Amino acid sequence: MTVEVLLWCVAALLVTGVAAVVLARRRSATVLVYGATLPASVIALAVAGAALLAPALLEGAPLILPLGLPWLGAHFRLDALAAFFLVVVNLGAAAASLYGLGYGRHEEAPARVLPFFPAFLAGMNLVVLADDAFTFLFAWEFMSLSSWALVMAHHRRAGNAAAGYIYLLMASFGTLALILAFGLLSGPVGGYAFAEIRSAAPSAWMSAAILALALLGAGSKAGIVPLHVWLPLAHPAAPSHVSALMSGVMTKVAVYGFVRVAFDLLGTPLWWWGAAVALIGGITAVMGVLHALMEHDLKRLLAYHTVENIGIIFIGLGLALAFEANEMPAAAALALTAALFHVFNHSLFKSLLFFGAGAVLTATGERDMERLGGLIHRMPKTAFFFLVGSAAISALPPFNGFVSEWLTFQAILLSPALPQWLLKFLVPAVGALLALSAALAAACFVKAFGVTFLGRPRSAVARDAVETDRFSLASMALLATLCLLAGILPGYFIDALAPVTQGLAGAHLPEQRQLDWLTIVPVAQSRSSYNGLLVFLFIAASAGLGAAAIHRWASSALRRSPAWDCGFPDPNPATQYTAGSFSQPIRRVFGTVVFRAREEVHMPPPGDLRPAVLHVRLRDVLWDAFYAPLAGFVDYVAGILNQVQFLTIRAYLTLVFSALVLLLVVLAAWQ
Amino acid sequence: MAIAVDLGVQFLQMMLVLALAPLLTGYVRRVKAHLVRRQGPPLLQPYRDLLRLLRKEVVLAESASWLFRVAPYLVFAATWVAAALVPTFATGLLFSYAADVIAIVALLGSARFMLALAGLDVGTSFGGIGASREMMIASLAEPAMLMVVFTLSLMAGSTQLSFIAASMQAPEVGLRVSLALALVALIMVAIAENGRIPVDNPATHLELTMVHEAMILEYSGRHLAVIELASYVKLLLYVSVIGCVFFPWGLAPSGEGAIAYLGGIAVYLLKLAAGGFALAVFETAIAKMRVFRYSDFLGAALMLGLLATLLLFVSRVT
Amino acid sequence: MIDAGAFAVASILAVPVAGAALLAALPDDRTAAWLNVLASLLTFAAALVLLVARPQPGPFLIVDDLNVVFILLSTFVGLSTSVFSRSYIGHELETGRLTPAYLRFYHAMYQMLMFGMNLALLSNNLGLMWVAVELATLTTVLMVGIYRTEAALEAAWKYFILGSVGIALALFGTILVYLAARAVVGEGLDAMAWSVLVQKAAGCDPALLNLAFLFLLLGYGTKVGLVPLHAWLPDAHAEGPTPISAVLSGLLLNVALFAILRFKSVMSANPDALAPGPLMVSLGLVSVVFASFMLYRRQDIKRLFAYSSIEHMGIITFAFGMGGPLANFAGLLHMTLHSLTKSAIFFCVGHIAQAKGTQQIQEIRGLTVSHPVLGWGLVLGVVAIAGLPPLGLFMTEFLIVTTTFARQPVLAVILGLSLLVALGALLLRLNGLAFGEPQGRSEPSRASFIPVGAHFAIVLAAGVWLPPALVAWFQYVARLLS
Amino acid sequence: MERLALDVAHLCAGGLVLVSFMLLYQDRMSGLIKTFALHALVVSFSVAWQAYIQQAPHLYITAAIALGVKALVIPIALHRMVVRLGIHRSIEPVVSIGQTMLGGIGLVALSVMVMLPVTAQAGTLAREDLAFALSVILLGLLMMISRRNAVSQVIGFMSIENGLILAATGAKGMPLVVEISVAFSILVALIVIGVFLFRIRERFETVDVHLLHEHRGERP
Repeated sequence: MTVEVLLWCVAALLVTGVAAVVLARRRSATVLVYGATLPASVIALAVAGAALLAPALLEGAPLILPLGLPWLGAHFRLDALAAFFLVVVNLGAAAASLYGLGYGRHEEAPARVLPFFPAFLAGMNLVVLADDAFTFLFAWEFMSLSSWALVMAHHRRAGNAAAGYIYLLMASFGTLALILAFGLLSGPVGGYAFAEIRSAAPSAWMSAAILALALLGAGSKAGIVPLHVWLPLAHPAAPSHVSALMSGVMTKVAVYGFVRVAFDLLGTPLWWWGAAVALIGGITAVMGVLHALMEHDLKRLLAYHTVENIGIIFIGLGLALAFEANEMPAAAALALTAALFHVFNHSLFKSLLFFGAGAVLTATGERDMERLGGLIHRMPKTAFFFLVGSAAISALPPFNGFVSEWLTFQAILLSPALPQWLLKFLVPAVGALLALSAALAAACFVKAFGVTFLGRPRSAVARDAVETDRFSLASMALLATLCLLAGILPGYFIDALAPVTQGLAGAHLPEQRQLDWLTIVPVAQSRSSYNGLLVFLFIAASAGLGAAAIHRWASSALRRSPAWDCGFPDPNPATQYTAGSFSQPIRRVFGTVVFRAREEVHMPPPGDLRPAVLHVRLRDVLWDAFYAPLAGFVDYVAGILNQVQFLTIRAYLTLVFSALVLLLVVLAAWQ
Repeated sequence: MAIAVDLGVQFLQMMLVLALAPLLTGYVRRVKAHLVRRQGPPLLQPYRDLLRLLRKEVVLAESASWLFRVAPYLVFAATWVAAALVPTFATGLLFSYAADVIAIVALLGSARFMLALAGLDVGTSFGGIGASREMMIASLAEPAMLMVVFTLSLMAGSTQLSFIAASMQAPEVGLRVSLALALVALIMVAIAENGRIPVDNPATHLELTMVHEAMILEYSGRHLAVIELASYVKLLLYVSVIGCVFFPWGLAPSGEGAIAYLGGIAVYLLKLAAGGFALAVFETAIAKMRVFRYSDFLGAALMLGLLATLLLFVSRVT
Repeated sequence: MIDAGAFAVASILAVPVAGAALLAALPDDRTAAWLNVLASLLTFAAALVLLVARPQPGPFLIVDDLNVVFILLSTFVGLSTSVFSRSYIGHELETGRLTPAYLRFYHAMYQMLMFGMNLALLSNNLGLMWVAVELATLTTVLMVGIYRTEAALEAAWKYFILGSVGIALALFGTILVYLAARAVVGEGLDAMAWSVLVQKAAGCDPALLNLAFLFLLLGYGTKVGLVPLHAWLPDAHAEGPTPISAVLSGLLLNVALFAILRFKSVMSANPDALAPGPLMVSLGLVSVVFASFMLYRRQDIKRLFAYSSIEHMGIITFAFGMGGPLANFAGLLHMTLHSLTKSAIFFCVGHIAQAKGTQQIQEIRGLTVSHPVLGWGLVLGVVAIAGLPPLGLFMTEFLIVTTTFARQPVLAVILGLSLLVALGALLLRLNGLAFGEPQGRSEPSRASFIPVGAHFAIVLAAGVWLPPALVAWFQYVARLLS
Repeated sequence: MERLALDVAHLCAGGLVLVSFMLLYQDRMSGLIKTFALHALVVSFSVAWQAYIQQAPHLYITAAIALGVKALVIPIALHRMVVRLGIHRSIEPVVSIGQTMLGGIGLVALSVMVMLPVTAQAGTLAREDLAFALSVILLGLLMMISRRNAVSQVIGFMSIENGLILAATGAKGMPLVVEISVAFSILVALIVIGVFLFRIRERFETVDVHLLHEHRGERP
């Protein structure tokens, strides 16, 4: 029943996409399309949410449609895991559709966006619903393809075509890896249904290979280092609400793929998988945030932060694998809850932030922070919501980002119970990486918010910006509220995750709902507890009371005057700190290693009127290490082989002749 | 009834923290002055400063936004709440379950976040310098702090300061290499976070060297007062954390009557005095370092913290 | 009351011949184009009859489960190509690339080509099949050279020489088969009839069969365009008229591959003959790897897709070489869908080349802006040929790679990676062709989009849903082959 | 009688291989053409002989075609063209004649080796004749790739065809032999016409195929 409803929603989305092809030229197309996707995703969200809260609605047996592989059919099934990710997907989808109602009006090429947006949503829903290998991969690649089309929407802008190219290539690489993984899982006879795959028990080395392939496949879509290169190119290239979906939701679908394979289909893991995954996660987190710190393009900065958060999620997943391998279900449940809760949270605040970036983009036409500033005066609401998002993604209490990272830390602190020494030593190190990335993220968002919204406008467009439309604001408000709610009432969300972890790890966190004062206690009261509500009320109360008291009894006089600035203020906005100068200390500390950062100052001689220039050169070490050689190799081989195009007929005949003789010799030898 | 008492004790602690914070700062200043053979300001000078600032009008830069005016109160609130959650004279207070030590670190992070934003808000170069350097310091100090937290909570099997303190009192803890390392790391972090010498000089107004001062350069009047108070509270917080974790004696368990609490307060005052004196001595003994040496200093703290965590396992098996 | 099946077979062969004769005589090119369409339509209709009624296999002609698929396919593509060629040829006349005389010749040859291919598919006799394939080759040679440009003549000559050598090798293979069969079947026609051979293969002399397979593989493999016998293919595609490129890629390659399949089934019916699998797998894999790298340096848009045809023929040969019901099924399906897709792509490319007045990739930019339908058609085609969903080739490539990986991991990885390399090249070119600022001269093209639309519709439908009847049929054939 | 018949057939086959070697050995165009005429002559004789011993009269047609077209018409035509083009001296081998001959011997050995496992049941004279036919084909290919000159390539191809006809007629009772041989002769004729075509169009001074490659697509 529930599955049918969800599939009807998907069908509605697909129909909308097809209709959009016809309608696209009309003025009203934008409203029609987003007006259609909004209810569809809201219904899907409602159904999935209901199924998550009331497990009675989940269905054990898959629904089989006579599509896809003929003798197999397309299997669809809704279990707790799928329900949770459907909530994530459709929440993002609903928000994006709401945002699109307003944002879409500024779209310069609606005909290239409207048809693919619903298709993209449908693809993501199908990936999560699929219950056999073929349908899964079909939907997976369909999702990539439709998002590629959206990335190519503004194909005339420099670099977007290249971004789309790298994106689709990496996506297909991921799909290939997954195809191979499922090839191993389903065996030569082709038992593609997930039920059959579960029943089959692959050997140790085989399952290790499968996990590696799944990590490659899902990881390349989720953007784990070093497979992340496409992400900061492709996500910003798309229209902002699509960027929000790609960053906030599609990467989560990739995480779903990994979870599905590693926890559900693959049976009991080996402990060192956990070590590997967690370590990769930690490295990904730090690399992502460091890249983000060096970025001055607002949307690319956000995209790099997606890489960071994916790293955090994979840390949780790795821990869960390690705990599960050592038969510690409770701990595994904790780690898994942390990871999944972070999935949810990140989908919230990343969408929120991209919406904010989109609003800035429409208001100013600028993505380069160095040309923004002072927007808090012109777009106060957007600024406020963006601030909430920044605080949430920087894992600051009382917002939701902190709760999931706190849970991750709690899971890390359970590591001493692990028997393997490697894990004992590795996990705290990973914890250090996590802490480092959290702190750097805070720095990064001080920069992002401060340079974009605070200070004085650095360009005319920033000075004349106007507040964005009400649909965009509504959708941002929705997400901001959710960020706060998930931060101060985490108990309810954690309880909602219980059936998921129960299904995957065989255990779930203790019931949080009826604990007094809505405290969350992952393991035991004596071990750790956190109460977002109280913290929030404390801060609100003490800040409010303090302010009230001071205004009441002390002075409340206020006078506006020019900034003091140690006595020599300069009206020129260029004297402010820029994004580059803000991140300079951190670049000095980390950049020399990670980016081979080189700074050179061209100081003109005294009396020369030319301004002094500071050049900063950063290099993407990973690109130089992995991708450039690969491209070089392909080009080299192509060059070598290409000579065959220019031989004489006689030479071609020689080829034929030698092939014949060779085969004859083989035959003679074989007999 | 019991709730009421607990509430009362909790409230008492919060007020105590608030009341003692300026005193501690004043005490440190005075000791420092004495150490360099100066008269030094009277002990209660910080209170006077605060009151004077509170009475003055606020001079607000034209380019300042609403955030600039809200930030001080939020910074103060976050810091105060964090401080209220640290066991000072008694463990297991009512709200100590609301947040563990990780949350406390994060709350300080929130305060820093707001402060750095405020530094950028007016759009002056000095505010930028302050914010950027502060975040750079924090980006190393916070992980170091968390490593220390790891060490302690792995040892105590809990991230609740009350429980950590309690388990530290247990006899089997004894002296540990990792504890020593953690203590050193924590002290280094505390120095950095409170902007003390050698990382930052609270007394300086030489623009290019200041960090914390640069961020709050544009503040005046009540805003400045609130921010100053917040920084006093922060210093007090770190001293109390060190006190209650590494010198956990004399902490009154919850629900022990007034006498025990009074005893706890007395011991707590002693700890503060000792900590303040040590800080003053340290600050007079050492010179401030260049800005770009910070990373080495804090990196060392981070490594110490990590080392402490890892050594923990070694010392466990031995 | 005559047997409907026999009548259908007769008309499948007779209509093209009659059409050729008529078209050779008919001076007016407009009506000629229509007549061409009509003849193809009749052939297709006759082929449809075979679905319901089949004649008894005779010594020369046969209709069995295997070739019905291909007959339907080739007559259908022949029909749509003739529709396309109507709108294509008109433009060629205007620009004066073709004179009416040559045009008459072109139409006659077109029908002769259809005749040759249908005969090859229908023939039950090795010798007859050989003659038919040779006929088809000769006609295509003449049509490749029809523009009389130096490049076209050179391509035709190359095709001619290499093709003839291939034919010679195939003939020798045919003779060997006869010799092998004669011992068991006895002299006469039966010894060359597929239907008999398959049953009696077990008794044949394995050594002779091996040798024969070797020669047939190389001989017909030249027509299939397997590396290293492929040299004629890219130039023939690039220099000839686009409808012929479409037919070449869509049909002639299939016909040659069909011949190899026929003989593979004979081979695998003999226990102690050498297994045909490894040979086909290695040839196919070499073709895939080679072609996917060759895609990178292409400057001529038609040559680009010609190389992609080599790649896909390699994939199909690989799949049949791997054998097994799944792989064979995938191979058959891939064959069908590839002909549809590739011919549709060539339809688009033909119109594009006419609209832009060039085949040079560098001179074509931003088609989705300047010619939305053609541009998006090309995008769809490349997406399909690259094996991305929701189009059908994704399913077949999925099946081939997964089934192979479970049996021969290394081969599957090589195959998958070279598919990726090919995808990279195709997308790289597509970026330039379809996106970015349009440039160069661009006149509105009076293209007929029916053929393109029809083909893509089928491929898309196949990607999502295959009719059970077709599936059962393919599965049955797949079991025949393994 | 039976014995003798086989021996004669065998002798023809062997002789054909010999003539193929002579073709390889030629270093002058005119000599080459003459030798090819001999090649065709031997083939037509062996076909006729097969027709006689198999009592297969239709084979006489094949023999006649071989004799008429390949032993007379084509050589004469080629000769005249060569003379007119004044290339009757040059043979333009790629590798030296000697090495070519060595390769040829290797090929003969190979074809014999390949044929060895064929059991005798395949037919009384199948094995040896097939070995010879195969060697003729391979030698023809070798000739095609070891000569630069179009005429000699054509001749190489035609010698391949002769080998095929030898094999086809050797296969007793093979149907469609005549049709096939006719079809093949058409092919050959077309090739020759093609060669003529290129000359008549006066695009190339000589019929050296090499020149064609100036016009290959995508010259970098």
